[in-house]
Amino acid sequence: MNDLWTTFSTAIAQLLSGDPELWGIVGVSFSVSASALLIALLPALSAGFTLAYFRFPGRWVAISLLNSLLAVPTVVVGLVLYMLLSRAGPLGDLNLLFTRPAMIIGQILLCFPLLVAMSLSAFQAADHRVLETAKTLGASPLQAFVTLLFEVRFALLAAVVTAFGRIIAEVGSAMMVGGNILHHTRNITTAIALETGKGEFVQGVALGIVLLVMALILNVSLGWMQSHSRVLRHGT
Amino acid sequence: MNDLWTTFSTAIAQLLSGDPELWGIVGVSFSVSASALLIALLPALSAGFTLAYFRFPGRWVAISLLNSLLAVPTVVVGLVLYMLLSRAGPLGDLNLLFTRPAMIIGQILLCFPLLVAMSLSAFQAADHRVLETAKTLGASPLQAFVTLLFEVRFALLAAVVTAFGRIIAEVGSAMMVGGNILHHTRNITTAIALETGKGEFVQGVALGIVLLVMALILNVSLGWMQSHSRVLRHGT
Amino acid sequence: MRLELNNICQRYGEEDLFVIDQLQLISTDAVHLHGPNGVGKSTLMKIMAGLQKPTSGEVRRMPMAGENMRRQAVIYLHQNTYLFDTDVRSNVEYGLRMRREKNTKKVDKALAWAGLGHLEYRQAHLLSGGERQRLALARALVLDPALVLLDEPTSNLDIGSVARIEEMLQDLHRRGTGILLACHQDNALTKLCNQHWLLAAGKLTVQA
Amino acid sequence: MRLELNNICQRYGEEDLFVIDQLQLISTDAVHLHGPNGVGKSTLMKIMAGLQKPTSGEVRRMPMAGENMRRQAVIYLHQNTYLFDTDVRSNVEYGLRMRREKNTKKVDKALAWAGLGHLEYRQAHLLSGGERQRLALARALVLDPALVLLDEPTSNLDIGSVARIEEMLQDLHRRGTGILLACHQDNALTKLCNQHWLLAAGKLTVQA
Amino acid sequence: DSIRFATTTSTYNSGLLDYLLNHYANVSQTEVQVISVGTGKALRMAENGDVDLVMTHAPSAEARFIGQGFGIEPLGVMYNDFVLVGPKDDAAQVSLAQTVTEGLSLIMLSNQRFISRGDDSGTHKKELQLWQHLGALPSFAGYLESGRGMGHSLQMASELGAYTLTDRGTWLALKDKLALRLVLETDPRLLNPYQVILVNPVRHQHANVKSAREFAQWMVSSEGQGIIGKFRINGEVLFVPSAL
Ligand SMILES: Nc1ncnc2c1ncn2[C@@H]1O[C@H](COP(=O)(O)OP(=O)(O)OP(=O)(O)O)[C@@H](O)[C@H]1O
Ligand SMILES: Nc1ncnc2c1ncn2[C@@H]1O[C@H](COP(=O)(O)OP(=O)(O)OP(=O)(O)O)[C@@H](O)[C@H]1O
Ligand SMILES: [Mg+2]
Ligand SMILES: [Mg+2]
Repeated sequence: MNDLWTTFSTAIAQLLSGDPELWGIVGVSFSVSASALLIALLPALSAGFTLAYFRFPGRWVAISLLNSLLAVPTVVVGLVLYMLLSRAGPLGDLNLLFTRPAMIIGQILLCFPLLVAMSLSAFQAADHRVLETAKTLGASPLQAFVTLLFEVRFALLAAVVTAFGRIIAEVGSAMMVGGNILHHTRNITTAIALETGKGEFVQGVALGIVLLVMALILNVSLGWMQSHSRVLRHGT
Repeated sequence: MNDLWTTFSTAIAQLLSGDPELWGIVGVSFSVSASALLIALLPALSAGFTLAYFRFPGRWVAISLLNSLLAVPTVVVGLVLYMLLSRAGPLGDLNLLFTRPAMIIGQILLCFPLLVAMSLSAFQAADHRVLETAKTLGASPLQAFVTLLFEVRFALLAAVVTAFGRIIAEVGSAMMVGGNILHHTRNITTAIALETGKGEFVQGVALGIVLLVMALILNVSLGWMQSHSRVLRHGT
Repeated sequence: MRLELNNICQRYGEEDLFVIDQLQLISTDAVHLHGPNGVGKSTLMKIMAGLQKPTSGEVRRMPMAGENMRRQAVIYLHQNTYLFDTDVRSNVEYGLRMRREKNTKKVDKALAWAGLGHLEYRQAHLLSGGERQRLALARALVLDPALVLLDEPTSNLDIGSVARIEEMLQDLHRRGTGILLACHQDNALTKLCNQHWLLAAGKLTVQA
Repeated sequence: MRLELNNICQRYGEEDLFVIDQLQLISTDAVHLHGPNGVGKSTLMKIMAGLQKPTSGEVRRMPMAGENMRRQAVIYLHQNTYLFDTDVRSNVEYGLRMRREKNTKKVDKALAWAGLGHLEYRQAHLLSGGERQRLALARALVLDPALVLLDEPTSNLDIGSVARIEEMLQDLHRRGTGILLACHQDNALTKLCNQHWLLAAGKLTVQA
Repeated sequence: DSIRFATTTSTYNSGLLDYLLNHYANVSQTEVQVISVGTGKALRMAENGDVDLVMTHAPSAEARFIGQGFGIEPLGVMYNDFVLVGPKDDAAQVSLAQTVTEGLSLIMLSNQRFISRGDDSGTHKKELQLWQHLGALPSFAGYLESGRGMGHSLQMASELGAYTLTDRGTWLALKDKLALRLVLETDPRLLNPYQVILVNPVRHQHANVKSAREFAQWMVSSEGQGIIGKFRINGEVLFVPSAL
């Protein structure tokens, strides 16, 4: 593991010294995943809300399908998207293959079912009186929805963190529709795959730790915000 | 996509006709992931409970670290485990590399942080009076814990479904420590990776759909159980 | 504001909870609704407030001549109050914020009136039973509703608080808010009422 | 069973909520605890029941001569009841199940006594306010506790239910259960009490 | 201006392409975006028109690819060779064999472990072809299909003390990390030729054939060939230029 430590400290030193290549790779990872998450968030929350509060035929099938989609490997999502975006595919003219927007689309597809499933569970656990109270105090449907989001904000935060973890750590779709092109679509995970393929395991782990450290920084800031806005709930 | 449909129906037909190779691959996927989930579940729930209900120094760091672990690519977890299990590594004598137990260990490591994070969020959303009521009615600490698990069972079910999705769909660790050896450690995702590498994209998607269908069967049964034991909550 | 119920029937499973042919509540009413536990008082009030659809029948809201329609129409106060997960003050502000009204004075007044002025920045989930009850009342009444449906509003209140609330409701009522009060005890509040409705055995009887 | 409090102080932030030097409650007591909203009645009861640690001081439970120690020691009934997410019957059975006791007769009796016999298989979260309250009482009293601390147990009950509960508590008390009752109203239940404690301004006074 | 160049992991991972492209940047403005994947995937991407040219090492698959009209202007760029590697103790004594066929039969008869890539790659196809010379496809107990790339298959052979067939480039790049040694080489059957092929512009009008052709031509030019010949890892030659 001494090996690992050296490589890791080299990787971090490279980061700190502003090595443009490494920062570029880190930048691709974070910008792609953050974009995907931001785009998917609101539609996913609305879908979760709809599934939680409205009974309609097919609702139950939709929930089962949703949960099952979580079991679809990221590379399969990538493959399907590849087939769509390929020159030979129906959307080939958009010229999106092997670009970051294609990676973003892939990750949107990946985090959407997770966000829906987790927000659905958050909304289901919420007290039914939240919406009733909001409505009776004059909130519009949209305002009532926002109130509900606020009341279950900790569960939603957990959903966002999990979804972000899923997409920033995924490699299948990024590799398939991004292509791991240096300076363009190479992100941390495809770089790890590359290094690993070369037998450079230590390099791979070091890159993984770089990702972990970046995520840690993000989470510590989030956690700090949370712990400074939260007191434990009691019941009398 | 006609292509896809043919391959997919061939794949399903193979499954139904009891093709031993395909069933073997499906079997590896499900037995490995189910074992990992079962082994990880109770320790993870206990850890989630501890983080939710006890204040101790380092708690906040633990939660941040946990959330960050979700962002570690599965291949990195696989790499670290590989280095441990390798002949040259500290646990080389166990001779576990490229076996199913190694895959199970990898997937335990992968689903543990997710289960802890999601159960933590479920426990935090739970009413504080659950434990108080259980205790005052004479429940032992363990009984009170079980009561709490029951009260938040829907959120926990969501956690289990998500964790199962994460590990059944992951390829990085399975590939790394399992090795994708035909008849031994080849599971659905490593088989997909193989087919994809060959350029057999359609085959890859078809295998993905087989996984989706199996997951769907599982989820529909779960959903059926759930919908037959659940009435919507009202508040007066 | 006039609330009209026509041919309301509420049924759970096989059984009718209650059947009410005709009922109305107007802004000049102050009604005490009583009846044994589980007879459907809360259900009826939620139906009147539009929070729950009856199995059959219709609920209509009609303005009365010369009425100021900006007022929040009908507010239902849960028997078991839900407080938003913020502090006391922003709970009171909630309804005003929803209609984009900023009125510090109104909020201050409501807080003072509910005896919560010294707790305005306490997290709502820390409050005692009576404090919760008073906060919920303040949060509703600050909106100056046309009709207010109070479900056991005094269940956790000490005698002083009951008296204070009675005063406040009296004042609101004088200024044109209709009141429907479900309450098992007889106290200062119920004495304020000029009508008594009895819900029992699935039927509503309007008493003197 | 004898519950002893020594030098209890409860403080939130900078302020002392209450300071109580010495207090005891024994199985032959029936105490009415009263005091204004937010004075700390619920907090005190939770401390006595061992559900909350006071800022300082100690709570001791001591058996009395010849007492049957199998009985569940001290039960606190929340002011705002929490019901488990199952049906009515299994809520009542909960405590018995925890001590691995199967006693269908006891459960049936408790259900009948609480007037919930006809609702035994209804999901608890569907119950009305009064039904919830009665279920919580039945769930606690079926355990035959040495001491029971009731936090506003009658707040949602109709007069008939109050009378029924009074009877039941009287019976329990006669058979050796100590009672501490926090209640804002004076009713049949409070009349049953032979001691009155007033918690006000951070001090507890034992009245005649 | 940019072109997309799909190539096998063996050439990319060895570092040859980075080396080559560094030089190409001096003579051309064209940006070459490298997508390194398996041979099958590379040809598939070219077939779909998602790249502009490919470089692979699977003669029969390439012939089919061109025959079906997906690619044009194949050019032999270079070759290296395959070698048999195995555990340090060489339990099957393959190093005593004269030909690769003999070596493989020794492995089979002594029932040692042999890792097959099993992934339809150029290397895998070559391996199957070699077994074919022994009569039938191998079915002894030690024969394991890894279904993975060359690097991982070598790692696996090292971990399991198995033999495997590898291209020399990957072997040289990895051998320091492996508990393996070279047991058999220099059989004419072990040659491993690389070709570049342009995507057929008739099928894919958008393909940047002009720049792709320029790049391909440069690779087979004396300048490009010279650079390939100069590329070394730890002082050893990896690829032999074959166009001149
Ligand atoms: N979804 C449901 N299915 C079956 N029964 C229900 C359902 N919802 C409510 N009930 C029943 O309807 C009855 C009326 O409840 P409601 O809360 O309206 O009574 P209430 O008159 O307010 O009683 P209380 O005085 O105790 O508050 C209760 O017995 C309750 O259990
Ligand atoms: N963690 C906390 N921090 C600050 N204040 C708190 C905290 N927990 C409770 N309090 C306050 O302590 C006071 C006592 O609460 P408690 O519930 O014991 O009152 P109570 O006497 O039962 O009142 P009620 O008659 O209204 O039920 C309340 O004012 C409450 O807001
Ligand atoms: Mg009610
Ligand atoms: Mg209280």
